[in-house]
Amino acid sequence: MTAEQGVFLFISFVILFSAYAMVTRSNLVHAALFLVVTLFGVAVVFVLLDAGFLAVVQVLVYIGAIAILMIFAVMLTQDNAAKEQESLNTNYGWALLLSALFAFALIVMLGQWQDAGAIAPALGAERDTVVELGSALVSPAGYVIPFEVASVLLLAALIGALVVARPQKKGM
Amino acid sequence: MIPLSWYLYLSAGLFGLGLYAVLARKNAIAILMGVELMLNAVNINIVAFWRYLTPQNMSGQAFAVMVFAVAAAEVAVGLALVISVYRRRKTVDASEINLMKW
Amino acid sequence: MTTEILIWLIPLPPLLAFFLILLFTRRNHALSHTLGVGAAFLSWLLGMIVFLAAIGVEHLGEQPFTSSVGWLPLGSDVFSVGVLIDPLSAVTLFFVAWTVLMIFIYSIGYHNFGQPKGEHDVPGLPPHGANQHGHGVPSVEPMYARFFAFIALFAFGMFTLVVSDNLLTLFVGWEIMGLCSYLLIGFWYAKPSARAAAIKAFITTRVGDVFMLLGIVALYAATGTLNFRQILYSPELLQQLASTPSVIAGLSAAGLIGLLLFIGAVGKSAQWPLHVWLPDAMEGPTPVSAMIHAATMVSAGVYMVLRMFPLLSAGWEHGAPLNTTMTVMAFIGAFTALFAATIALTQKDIKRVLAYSTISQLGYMIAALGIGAYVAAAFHLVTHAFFKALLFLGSGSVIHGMEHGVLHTGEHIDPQDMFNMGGLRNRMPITFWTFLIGGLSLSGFPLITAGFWSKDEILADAFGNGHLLVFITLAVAALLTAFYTMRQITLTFLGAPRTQAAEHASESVRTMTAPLLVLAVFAIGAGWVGIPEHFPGLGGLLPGWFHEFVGGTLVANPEAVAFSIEPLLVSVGVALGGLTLGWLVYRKAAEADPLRKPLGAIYGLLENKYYFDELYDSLFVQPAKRLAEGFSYMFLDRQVIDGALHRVAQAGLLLGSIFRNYFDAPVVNGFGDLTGSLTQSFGRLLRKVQTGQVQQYLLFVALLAFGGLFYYLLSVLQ
Amino acid sequence: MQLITDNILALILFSPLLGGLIVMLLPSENKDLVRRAALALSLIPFILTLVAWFGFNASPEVDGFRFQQQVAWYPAINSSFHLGVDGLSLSMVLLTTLLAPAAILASFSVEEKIRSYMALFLALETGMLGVFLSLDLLLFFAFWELGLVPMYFLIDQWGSKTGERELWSGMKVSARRYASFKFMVYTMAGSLGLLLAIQMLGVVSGTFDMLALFQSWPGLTGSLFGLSVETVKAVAFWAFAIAFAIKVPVWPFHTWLPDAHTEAPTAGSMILAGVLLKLGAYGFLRLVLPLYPAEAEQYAPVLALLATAAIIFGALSAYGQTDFKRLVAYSSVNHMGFVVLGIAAAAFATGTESATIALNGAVLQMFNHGISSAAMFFLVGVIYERTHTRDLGAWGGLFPLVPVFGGLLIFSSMSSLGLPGLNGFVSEFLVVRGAWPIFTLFTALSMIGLFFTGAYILKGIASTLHGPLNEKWKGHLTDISRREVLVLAPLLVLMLWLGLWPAWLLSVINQAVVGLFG
Amino acid sequence: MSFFQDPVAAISELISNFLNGLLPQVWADLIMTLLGVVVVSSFGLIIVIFLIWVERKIAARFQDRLGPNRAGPYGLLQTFADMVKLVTKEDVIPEKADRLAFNIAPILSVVAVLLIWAVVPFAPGWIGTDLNVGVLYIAAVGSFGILSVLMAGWSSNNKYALLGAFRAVAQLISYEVPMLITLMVPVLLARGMGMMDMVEDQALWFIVLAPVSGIIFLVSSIAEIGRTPFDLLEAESEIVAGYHTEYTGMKFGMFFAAEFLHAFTVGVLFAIFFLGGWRGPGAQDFPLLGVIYLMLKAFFGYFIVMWVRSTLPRIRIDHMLALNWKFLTPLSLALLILTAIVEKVFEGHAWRVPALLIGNAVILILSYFITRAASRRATKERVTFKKRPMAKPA
Repeated sequence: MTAEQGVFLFISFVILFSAYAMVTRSNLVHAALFLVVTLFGVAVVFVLLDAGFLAVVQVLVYIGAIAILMIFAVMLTQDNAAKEQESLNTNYGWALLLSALFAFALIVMLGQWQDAGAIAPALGAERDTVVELGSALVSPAGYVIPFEVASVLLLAALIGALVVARPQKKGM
Repeated sequence: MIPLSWYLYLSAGLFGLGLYAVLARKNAIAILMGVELMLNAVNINIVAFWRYLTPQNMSGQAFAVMVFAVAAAEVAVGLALVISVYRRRKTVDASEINLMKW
Repeated sequence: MTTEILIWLIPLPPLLAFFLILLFTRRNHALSHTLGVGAAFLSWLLGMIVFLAAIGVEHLGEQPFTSSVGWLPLGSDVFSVGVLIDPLSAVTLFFVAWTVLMIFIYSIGYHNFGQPKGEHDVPGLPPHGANQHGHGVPSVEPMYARFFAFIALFAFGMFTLVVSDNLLTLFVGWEIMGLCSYLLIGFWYAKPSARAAAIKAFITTRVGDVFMLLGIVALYAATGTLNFRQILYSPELLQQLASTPSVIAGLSAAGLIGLLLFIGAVGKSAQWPLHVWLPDAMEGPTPVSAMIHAATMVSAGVYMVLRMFPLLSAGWEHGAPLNTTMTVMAFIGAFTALFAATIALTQKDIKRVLAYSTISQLGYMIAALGIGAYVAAAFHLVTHAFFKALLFLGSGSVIHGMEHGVLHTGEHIDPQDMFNMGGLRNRMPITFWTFLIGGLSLSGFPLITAGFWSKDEILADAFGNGHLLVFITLAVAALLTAFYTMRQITLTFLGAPRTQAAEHASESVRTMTAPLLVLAVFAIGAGWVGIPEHFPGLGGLLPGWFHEFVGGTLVANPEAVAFSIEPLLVSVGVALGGLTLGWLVYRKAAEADPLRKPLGAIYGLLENKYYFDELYDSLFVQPAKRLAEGFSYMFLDRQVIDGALHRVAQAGLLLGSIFRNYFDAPVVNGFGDLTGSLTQSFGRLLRKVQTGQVQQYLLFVALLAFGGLFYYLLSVLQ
Repeated sequence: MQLITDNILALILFSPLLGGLIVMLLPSENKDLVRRAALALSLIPFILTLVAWFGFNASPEVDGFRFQQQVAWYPAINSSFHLGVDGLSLSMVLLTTLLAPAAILASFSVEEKIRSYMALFLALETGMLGVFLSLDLLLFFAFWELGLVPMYFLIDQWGSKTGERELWSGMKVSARRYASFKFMVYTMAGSLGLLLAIQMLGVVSGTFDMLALFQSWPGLTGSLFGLSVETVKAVAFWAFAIAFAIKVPVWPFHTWLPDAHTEAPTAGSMILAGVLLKLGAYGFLRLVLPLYPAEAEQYAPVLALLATAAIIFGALSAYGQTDFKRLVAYSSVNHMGFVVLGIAAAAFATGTESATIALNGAVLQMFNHGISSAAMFFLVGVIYERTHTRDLGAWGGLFPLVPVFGGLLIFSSMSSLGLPGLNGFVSEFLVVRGAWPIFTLFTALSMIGLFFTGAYILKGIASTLHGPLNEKWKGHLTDISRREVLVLAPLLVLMLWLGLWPAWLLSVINQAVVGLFG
Repeated sequence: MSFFQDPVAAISELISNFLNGLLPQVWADLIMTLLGVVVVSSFGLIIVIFLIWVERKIAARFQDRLGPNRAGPYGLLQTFADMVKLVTKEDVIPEKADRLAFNIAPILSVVAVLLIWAVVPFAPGWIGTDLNVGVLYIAAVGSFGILSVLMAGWSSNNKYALLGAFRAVAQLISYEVPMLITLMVPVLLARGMGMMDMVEDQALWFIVLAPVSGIIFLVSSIAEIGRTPFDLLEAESEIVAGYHTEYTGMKFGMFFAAEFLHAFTVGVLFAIFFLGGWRGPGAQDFPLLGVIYLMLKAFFGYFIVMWVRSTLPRIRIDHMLALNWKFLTPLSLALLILTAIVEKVFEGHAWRVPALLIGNAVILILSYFITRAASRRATKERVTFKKRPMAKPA
């Protein structure tokens, strides 16, 4: 049990716990806050996976933008912050069953898988993954097309969001 | 050293939780949160596989970045929808929004 | 080398003037004519310098001034153009420079510079005259500046043609002059007659030009060069050309080329049968007529023939029977000389008479060349240029004076009709004396006038080389020439005024008379340089200098024909005879032409120029029009070709409609509709699944996914 | 810097298209903005072309194509995006990029749907440039077709509003619809054969790359598809030849031209006459001669005959017109006839000096005709805009009203008449010189055409400017405007310049001619 | 290396040797890290105490006052007095408040700022951790600040607080956009996101290469910290005190400290990104000098912030947003594009610097004209109010 493993176990516990809390809490703002915690945990996981860039981006995008938006939306769509309400729909039983089975099945599958216990190969110390990632994203040999597509997607989403959410005027 | 499977277990759990949220929660925003969870689970998987199996090329991270983009877009549009729905119907309860049926 | 540079520079000033006037000084009369005359003067100066340098050189024929630059890179080699001054071009340059300068100066006065603007003057019509304190005075030309621009361009063309060392640039100048003649003849473009005349001139000359182009091309193809020196001064090349047969049977390559080129000259120099444009060209202002007829354009044709003479006469040596080309030339030349002279007898218009005389004089030259009298032709070219220019300018001055009278008295008569004149000698003495000199020179008044010497030499050549037919024809022509010249002088200047206008005609301004004087000097003196050295008495003065000089142009300097008395007598006789006859006939002429009665029907024929215009109109113009509109466009394009296309289109449409109605509609669409309806009914059944609950749908999806997963799992577990 | 000079051709090729897109993005109500933008954008390819021009090494020793660029485009069938220029194409490119801005400036007077007009125009430019630049048959064809579409719309949408054309049995269509349709379908029909032939070539030799084909195809022997190669080649040759002949157009295929030119908007006619016709001739030079030397030689007399017919009948029909624009249109038939004559002559006697001269002449004639006919069409457009008629009878004596216009008209008429000292003469002279020893009879006959050229030109001038003034125009006629002069200025300068000093252009052309056919 | 040359390194070396002596590797490293964290963060916090005094003094001077001058020499101890007051105050929590969020928020706000300091390069070798994505990191942790604001505003269950939070979030999120984009410019110029390379590449200060970006960065970060003229999140006249209306005592103190620290941090970042960080004569050999240079430059930036604050009035919220979305963002985008292109085209070219400068100038001028045109149109469209009747003397 190395320090790393300890950190991992701790973090994954945090993640799972807060995720659980997020799912179960009926107070949406709390749920959102727990979501933030989860996301942060995931960022830490990324760090453990030597993906510092991703970790930072995770924080930037998810916490900095998505989570905030969520909370915002919650605040906008809820008349009273503290209102308690029935948070689950009718067929939550099925949902529970399904998702539980699903997770279980996945886990079993992983159990079946031989080299699931693989150990991470050493990442060359001199490698600067950020630079590599950058060049990979914009080199024609790499992922420039998906990259551009993603950017277009974002643009579309931006405009779409504007159009959808703007207050309806006459003649629109 | 952490074996790969741990990460996968973690993401499996996360995914399950997300799935549950998506399926069971009433509130549309909560559903979106669930989706975010699932996406994160996926991302963990992707990055883990990258780190453990193909660290030499950056495909894993590139994919993760794409997932970020998708997530951001999804949330933006999703929330916009939620807001506009709320404007018209004064509710964000997914089970009450059922006009599109026979 | 410096001389060469000067030669390059000669044509440029007029071109510069052309652009400057058109672009900048259109509005300003004084500036415009200053530019124009200044340019002409510059060219004149350069020309004179070059000329003096040229006559200073021993054997200029062997080593002329030339220089050239590469112009068109073609394949591996480069086609180069350049300038060349050899004796021929030197003398041509001399008279061109002088006449051009004179004409430029003359134009200032002719277009009434400094006179008031006419009330009713519009651009495109000759000025109607202005009204100044009471009675009318000439008014300034509305397009004054433009006129100078055009003649400047004209001068550019002529100079280019003269100094160019190859056929191509010669052709360039040639065509530019063609354009200018078009523009200038049509200078008063609002007059339909002028417009018609301009087009006639351009088209008619173009007939010649097209052939000439072919000739040039053929020559280029045959020799690989167009440079005069390279072609004309390599006898073996000419020999080879003369010996190789051409595409046309019985004609050597040289012959073919020569003929083609000659046709060009025929067009330009208004030889029969392409002479019709020249008389009509009188529609232009008089300086233009002078420019076109005397100095430059028509001479250009002869000049070109002179240039190409070695080629034209390829395979012919002195004394031998003429080759095809030369025969043709001799015939056409002689015929034209006579033919035109006869027409000239009956013309009323003072300028038309001169026009026809020009044609006939050019005929002289062509004929002279036809019989191989190279130097004589060149000589006549020079002298003719001077006295004909003089005559035209003189007639212009006369007309001007008459117009003055017309404006003064307000009579409605044609100021160009000689029968409206008479007795002008006291009204406008300078004009009279100069015109007289010109006339005498034209009719070859013995010993003193230039015309006498040149004409005499031609006749002598014709006689000496035994071309009697030519000799006689030319002699008769000379007689007629003298006759109608005298007729003209008598009708115009002598006797008593026939009209009010004639009485009130006034001498022209100094800018017009000065050129007359200068030209008059040449009309006399130009002849003395060419007095044959064996001529009794006068022979010693300047022993055949012209002959020596110009003859040097050819490889083999042609020796002067031996002096004999018969042609001399003949020429003196015809000259004096014609003159006296003319005076006698027209001394007391009233309104009607005294010749009308005696000649009768012939008179009408001559008056109508043998009906050539009408003939050509019905023979070529109308058919061409019909061919163009009726056949080529309406029938060929519109009916045959387009018709065929439309048939195809129709067929396509038909086919299409068949498919539409008998296949698409029933079969394809029917099938489509069927599928549609089936799907619809099926959809009705299936739509119950739609609960509208998003998460329910998700549930289904998840169930399926899970099922799949589970199945896979089992398979793994086994 | 490096970046630009390396991809100069691609930049030249696509900058107009991009320009078109940009124009489409502009606000349509702000017409001036659109116009100015379009003009500015169309100047970019011109400047780039100048860069290429001055970077071009014109010495005939180093033959072959400069500035080549090759990118895998369609690897499955070995078709690559291959660009390159030699003197031949470069001069054409210069012509195109020079005329495009002029035409766009000329169409400033267009009012309706100006934005799409400009965009189409720029797209058209790319299409034409593509034909000149591409060194790959498939690419060539693609651009060949690309050029059609915008032109179709230009004629159909912005063409002359009045005028009808009777088809058959009293069925009438508006003239511009008729013209555009005829243009489109006619050219399409021609290019069908071309496409088939191209594919055949591609299939047989396994590549579409011209340079490769030039090497392999002519020497091909044996038998194809059970036929002897000669037969196949002959068929393919005619497929090519007819496609190009329609575009040039060679005589019996020419009737689309007067219609299209007459109905097209002014700028459209400028480009049509200026560049589009050159595509056909260019096709002959670039593809037919190198690919089918043997067939070309075999059938050259036919071609020459047709060319002569084009020259004569073109001139005659032009002389027969009462519609000024149509007159100019027919003059194109006449002039392009000389191009074809030169090409035929060269094809018949490849390698001889005459052939070289003829080709030089033909290409130069293409360029000259581009300039002068564009100028002529523009001038006709100018007078048409003012008087709303093209009928020669309706004018007369306009010179005093529009002196400047008159001067310019005479000038460019003279250039198109082939007056020595202006551009037209040099090329015609070279063509005739080259063709004379090869097709003496045809050359001689073509002189008839040359003669009538003079006739119809003078007819045009005389009935427009000269003669008694038609009073009804008094006061209704304004002289040519500054903008319009600006349109003409470069063309006129070129006319004079090429007439006095053609070497600068001819040397470049000569390089290609010697390199390809020397 | 000698002690005097680099005391800090020497000391840390000493300590680590000592720890390695009596602990296993892992723990030793852990403790060392913790020590580093403590040092850096406490450095920040201590600076704050000093800052508050400076700010009050300078603001006073701007307003022609003396400022604190009672407690201690020049009122240096004033801040400590305030601290004592804050600590001893009663800590009130509204009963309807959401305790969890309410309590976390202030801590988060301080943490958010302190996290930035983890990557601040004080001097050669002196840096908490030299992330290769330092710039991104800064942006990322910035978002925690927003989060804290949001939590604070929401959890105190007070409509003014909530409004304040909304405003704050709107402003902060929107101003993050131009800030990030302009941050990319130095990144481009330095060809790296690591803070150390950033500084080391600034042989020529980036403010020279990208002046406009520098200004934009400063402006948008002023908005980020919500100083005047962007202090709408705590506009007393409109919303009592914004998101921290309900806070008292040390919790308020934390927000307060966080704000000041953030302000100064902005100065530091500005110094690092555009003024060449610790660069200066002799800094390479004597890192201590570097720290001093950095601090001086940072103070310069901070001074500008104060200057602006005490000069300009508060702007209207729509103006605030318009300025961001309609002016700063497009401008910064343009600059980014320009820089990218120029860097590519003139790579290693003598013309690089002039080209950049010219480009900046051009873009600036263009933007000026465009905005002027836009404002013209705006003024055209503006409705003109009916003229009120004026009181006339009888």
